[in-house]
Amino acid sequence: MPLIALVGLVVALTVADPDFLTLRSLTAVSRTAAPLIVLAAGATLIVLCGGIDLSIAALASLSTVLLALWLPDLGGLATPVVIAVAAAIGAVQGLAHVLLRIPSFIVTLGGMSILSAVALVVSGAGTVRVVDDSTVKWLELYVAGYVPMSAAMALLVVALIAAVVKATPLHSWISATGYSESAARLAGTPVDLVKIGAFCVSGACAGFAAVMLVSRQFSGGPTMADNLLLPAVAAIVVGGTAITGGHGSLWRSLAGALVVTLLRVGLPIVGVPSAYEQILYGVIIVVAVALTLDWSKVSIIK
Amino acid sequence: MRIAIRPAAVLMTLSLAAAALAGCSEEAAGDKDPAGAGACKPADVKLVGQVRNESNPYEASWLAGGDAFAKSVGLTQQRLTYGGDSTKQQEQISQLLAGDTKCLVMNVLPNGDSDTAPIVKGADKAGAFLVTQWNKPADLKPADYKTWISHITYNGVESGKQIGDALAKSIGGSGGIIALQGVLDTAAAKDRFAGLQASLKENAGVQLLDQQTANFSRAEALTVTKTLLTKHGDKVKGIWAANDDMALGALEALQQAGKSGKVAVVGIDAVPDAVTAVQNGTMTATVSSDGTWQGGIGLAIGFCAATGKLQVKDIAADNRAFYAEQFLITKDNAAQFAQPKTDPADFDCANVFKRVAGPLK
Amino acid sequence: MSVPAEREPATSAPVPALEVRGLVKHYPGVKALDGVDLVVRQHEVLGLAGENGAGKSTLLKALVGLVTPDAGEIYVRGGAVKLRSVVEAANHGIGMVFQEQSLVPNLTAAENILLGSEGAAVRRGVYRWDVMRRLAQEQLDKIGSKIDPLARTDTLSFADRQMVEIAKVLRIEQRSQHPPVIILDEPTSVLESKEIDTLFAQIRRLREFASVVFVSHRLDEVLDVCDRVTVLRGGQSVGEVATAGAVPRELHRMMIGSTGSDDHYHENAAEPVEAEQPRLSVRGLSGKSFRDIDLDVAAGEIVAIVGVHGSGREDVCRALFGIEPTSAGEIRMDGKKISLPNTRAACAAGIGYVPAERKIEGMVGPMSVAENMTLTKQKARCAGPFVVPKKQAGLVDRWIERLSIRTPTRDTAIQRLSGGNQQKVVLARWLIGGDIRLLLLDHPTRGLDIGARSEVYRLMRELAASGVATVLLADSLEEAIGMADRILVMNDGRVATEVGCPSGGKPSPLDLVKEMV
Amino acid sequence: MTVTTGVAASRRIIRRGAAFRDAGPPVALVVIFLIFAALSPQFRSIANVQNIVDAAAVLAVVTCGITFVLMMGSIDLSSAGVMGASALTVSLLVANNRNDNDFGLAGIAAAIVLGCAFGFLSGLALVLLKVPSFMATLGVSAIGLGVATLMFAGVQPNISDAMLKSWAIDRFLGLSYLTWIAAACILAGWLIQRYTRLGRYAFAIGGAEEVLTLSGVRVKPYKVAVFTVAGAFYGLAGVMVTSQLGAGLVQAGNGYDFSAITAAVVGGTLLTGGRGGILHSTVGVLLVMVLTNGLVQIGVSPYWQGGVEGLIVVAAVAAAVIPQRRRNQVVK
Repeated sequence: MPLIALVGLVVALTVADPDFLTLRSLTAVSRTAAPLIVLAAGATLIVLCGGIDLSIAALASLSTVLLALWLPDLGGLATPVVIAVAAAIGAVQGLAHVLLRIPSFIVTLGGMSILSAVALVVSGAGTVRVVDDSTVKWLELYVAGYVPMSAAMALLVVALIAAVVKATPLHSWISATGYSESAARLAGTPVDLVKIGAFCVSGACAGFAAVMLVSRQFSGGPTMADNLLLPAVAAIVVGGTAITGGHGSLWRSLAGALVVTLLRVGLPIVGVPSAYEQILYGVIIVVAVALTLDWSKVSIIK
Repeated sequence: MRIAIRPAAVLMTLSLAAAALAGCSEEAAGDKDPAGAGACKPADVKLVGQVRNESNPYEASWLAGGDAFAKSVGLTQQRLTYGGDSTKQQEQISQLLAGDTKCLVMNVLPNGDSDTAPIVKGADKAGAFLVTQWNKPADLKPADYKTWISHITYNGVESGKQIGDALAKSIGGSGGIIALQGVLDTAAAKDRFAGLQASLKENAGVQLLDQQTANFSRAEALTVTKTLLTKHGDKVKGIWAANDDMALGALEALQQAGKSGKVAVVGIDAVPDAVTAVQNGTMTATVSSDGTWQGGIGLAIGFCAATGKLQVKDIAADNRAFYAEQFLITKDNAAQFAQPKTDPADFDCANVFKRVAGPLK
Repeated sequence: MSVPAEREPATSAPVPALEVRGLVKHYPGVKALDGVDLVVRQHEVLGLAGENGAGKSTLLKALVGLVTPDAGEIYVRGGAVKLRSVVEAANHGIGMVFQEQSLVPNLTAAENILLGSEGAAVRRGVYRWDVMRRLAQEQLDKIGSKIDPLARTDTLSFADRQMVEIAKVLRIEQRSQHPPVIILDEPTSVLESKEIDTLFAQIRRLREFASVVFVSHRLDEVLDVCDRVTVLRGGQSVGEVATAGAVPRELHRMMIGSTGSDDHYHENAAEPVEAEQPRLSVRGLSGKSFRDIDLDVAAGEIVAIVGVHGSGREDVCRALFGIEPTSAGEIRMDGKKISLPNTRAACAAGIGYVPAERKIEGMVGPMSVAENMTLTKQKARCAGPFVVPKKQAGLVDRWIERLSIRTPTRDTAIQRLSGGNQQKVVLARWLIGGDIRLLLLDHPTRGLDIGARSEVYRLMRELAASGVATVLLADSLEEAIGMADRILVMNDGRVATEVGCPSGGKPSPLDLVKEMV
Repeated sequence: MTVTTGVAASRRIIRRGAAFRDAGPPVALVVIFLIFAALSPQFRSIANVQNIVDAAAVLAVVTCGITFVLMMGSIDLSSAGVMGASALTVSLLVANNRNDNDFGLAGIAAAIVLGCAFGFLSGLALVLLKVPSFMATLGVSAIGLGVATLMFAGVQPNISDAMLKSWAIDRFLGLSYLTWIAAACILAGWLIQRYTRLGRYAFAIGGAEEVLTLSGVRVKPYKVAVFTVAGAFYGLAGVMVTSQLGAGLVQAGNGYDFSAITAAVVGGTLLTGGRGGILHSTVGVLLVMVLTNGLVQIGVSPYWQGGVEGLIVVAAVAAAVIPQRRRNQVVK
């Protein structure tokens, strides 16, 4: 279903502006969508577990700052180190959620403020420029001349996580946790570990999205990714993953992220005025969710 | 069927494909040759103005100025707004540059310093004519690029100092003031605050009691000012705000605290409401920055370059990155600025650099 | 009283309160109702018996408008009616107390009683709490309950909540001028025996001004409280029994279509236990609601713990699975001291737990039979860290066959199975690993019909025979006595006494009850 | 908690647990207030307490609205957009510098009605299209912002309506009119929650929606109604912001969506629904405002303020949760 929404949107944009459907233009969309895809992919795991992660965008912002700060000293090593640090921060939030028994909404809401503050302090409230971007530049390359490397990497991340989840007991564990945490726990499922793991992967994804952003912007900034939070959550839900947990998949979020990107970028480019752009965005996103949600799997809509 | 094969297959195909595709390139294939300077017919030029949003007076007047210029040359301006969202700005620019860029002219307000570099590099690669305003890192220079014609800004240090001095004068050279900072992560906010600090050095009697950010926002300024007024009470003689929106918020806070008229307020930008306030004496001073002109001039410079009336290589180095003229507006001269006047002649290709106040330092 | 000419009166008595003729309902692949007939006379308590899948719940749902039948007629006091919603059914005077309690936990008892039919208690959308309290009190008085109408429902005991349900369902009198028909679906399945007695007293009282349809899987109860019993089998009514003088076995035979074995609890399969060292040995275990619990269970032994509501037996059971925290005491498995900080540790020690709340805690409804079955013992379907679909399919199919679980496929969502089959999947979850040493069964037969119960009992015997130690929190004293080798009686958080319970030397329920209260 | 036995005792535990749960946030409020009061003499001044209460007015009204939605177990992110639209509406309908309108109270009423309409829209999307409220309200928020931008049309509407302006300036018993309006909203909200079918059903929907259906209650109209009522509160909040700022801003509602949810949750209203209420949320609002104000007063660097706030919010919730955490309790 999210695919139908995606195709429908492309067709509509093409009708509005025939120039929109060009190879270059679609390539640009996929490149643009890459950080959002990665961000949404990580957070999807948490949503599948029945939680939510509001800190991904702030964590990505912080990661851009850290990467920009560390690139001169660590060079190529900076990328994996930043991803690892982001994963660790995610895991700390997961631990707080699991051990202190605070709802994930609150933990990550607090995390969002704290990480933003840390980013501001670490960066001195300013942009950190990357002078030598040779070690992150590879993300700006094009595979086979057409596919942007960042889009290919985003696809790889989604495929990798989805494959690992599907091929291991993780799928059962995550779904069980999302559908019915108490039943999962009584079945001896490592619910706490699964949740912490989901937060950890979500953190790592935020870190990787940050690497993509830095390679695109040649700098890191304490608020750089902040505005990607709601689009990322929208991408997950538009993809048809139930926000109550259990039902959904990373592939759906991939399609959802593309839909959201088309809305964010496509509408103004085909010439929709700013005020109507927002109205259309609101209407389309609601309709897209209505189309993609599998009602048979979700009994009560809250 | 719940099979683990499918994603695995995708993964394998993907890695195989990656292996098969021997080389990676820096460019998407099917790239066109960059536009030669000035080969465009006026009717083929595509004018784009990009600002944060249409919902504040300053940027709305910017877009209106752009529309007016476009109309004067028989074109329309494509308005883009990114809602103060850096990533969205980049996304729009890269989408725009993925279209037809041959005669593209962009007049862009980068969200922050860091956003300028990717816009410039993208435009340079695609051969689109670009004028940026307000934000750019110091070491990124238009002179190093072919189609980045110019960067226009106002001298924030100077305006911060000018209003600081005006404030000091109006409170009689001594007393406590509070400062409302802008979005901490922008050059404008930092420069303007640096200007205040310079002013404080010269006016030893003036004491900075407190400084807080209100993120250039009228609503936040209202709350922060209320709190600071309570904290420092009658010690507060003046309020320095990094823009007029915050100054107007501070005015409301003063009114609500019953201190209307007892505390001097200064701001920057000369938005109409602030000019009116200066005119009727509730505000002490503001500094002009002319949104209507900025919206028009960026497109005008680009249009002249695209149509060949202006050769980029001929533009004086000082005009590739410059401070625009600005004026301190006080009660004495406020009437002059009450109706922003933009002279169509300013946009003639011969006059586009008329308002240069000096090269960027 | 006149009788409609086209209809033959079912008896010589007045028009029946409710009559069902030839009701048919198809679900994809299943014929849930295949021409059911049913007569509920005025002022009688009619029992409805039948195995799971006999069509009981579909019939009941049709009677309260939750299911629209494909064919057949429903007559209320002689007139044919179409019931399309709960409200319409209520307007005809038919109301139901649902199997899962249908109260809103965070509202007061009064609000729950009047929910959906507030009447004078709400004037133009505004609550009048005094009126509400009075109206609710009237309802509670009818059934002689002493509950405070303004108490929050989630602070009431289970039995009290059941009373609130009945008081609530009696509100339908307000909607119809005639005596109501009250349907009670498995009202006793989670009540303790004392509470059941109170409930039965209420049911007999109801008969004064209403007709009652009583559904229970406990045949002795059905015979105790009902005037007449209609037996369903395969979506059809297969017989009607007057309860006076009837015995459970007779009903049972009608339900399953042949004479059931006398050996309901498979006592023949019980083997004498001989072990030098107990499999599970608990000493001085204390927690929030229990103290100084000593408990030994040998391999192959079934030990039942009995006690009233609040005796702490559930918490002991949960403590042994690492759910409920303990403050003192030690637990040994096969002589080795273990600690149980969480359920993972318990699973690793070879302990399995079947919770009482199957639908909430026992299974993950939307997930497939296969996934539910392999949820705990992941190793059984994996090679290294990876799930091997073939291995899983083989394993799951083997256990589906072995426990004769009736499911369309192994990928069917477990929530679409009947209760008995769901419970078998939950049990299988602990067995597929082959490393189970101790099973904790918390009301394993709650809500199951005789056939399914019998299969669960047989399974328990088989497991015991294979050397699994079992702790059983039984649904009824009879079940405890029937199944256990030994019974621990708990009272007020402590072990009151321990009673041997060998095959052939069973204690009487009375002996146990004495110690329980 | 001590060892207890027996049925009656276990029932007492539940009640005591409930009481403890409800006591947490007020206790936290008092403790945080005392800490700041000890640290900063300005903080404990009467003027500052007035300031805190005045500053809480708008957030309190928004939180009133959102509380009803949260009680149902839904979520509402539409406040930002609805407030923007309502702010523009009211500023264009009362006396202002853009047109000759001077509808006074009628203009204010119109803005509130517009808020209702947006709430109604959210409710319809939830009920008819079955879109989860998170997304439905996010969409409606975008629509509201778009409508506001349309009305803005490039020129800031400044209000000159004396009555509306006086709301923010004139005081009664030391507090601004806006604060009294907020107090009235809290009272109204509490009455709705306690004494109307709408409020009680909203509570019940959060507790056990399916039971209401089984009892023959048609839930959907009530859901829509709850969102509509919430929309009315947002509409009023937009008017109040306009009164404070003296102008209609598209960004009038910026940040109120998450602040209001934070406040409600800190006050003890559960995101899963069925618990908490207006009074809980009011405590939460005060808690958030005391924090924001106190941090400025004790001179915490603006960089760190957000972080410290986040930390304290997490700590406050943790402190409220820890005493009753059970091993098998589900936390989402």
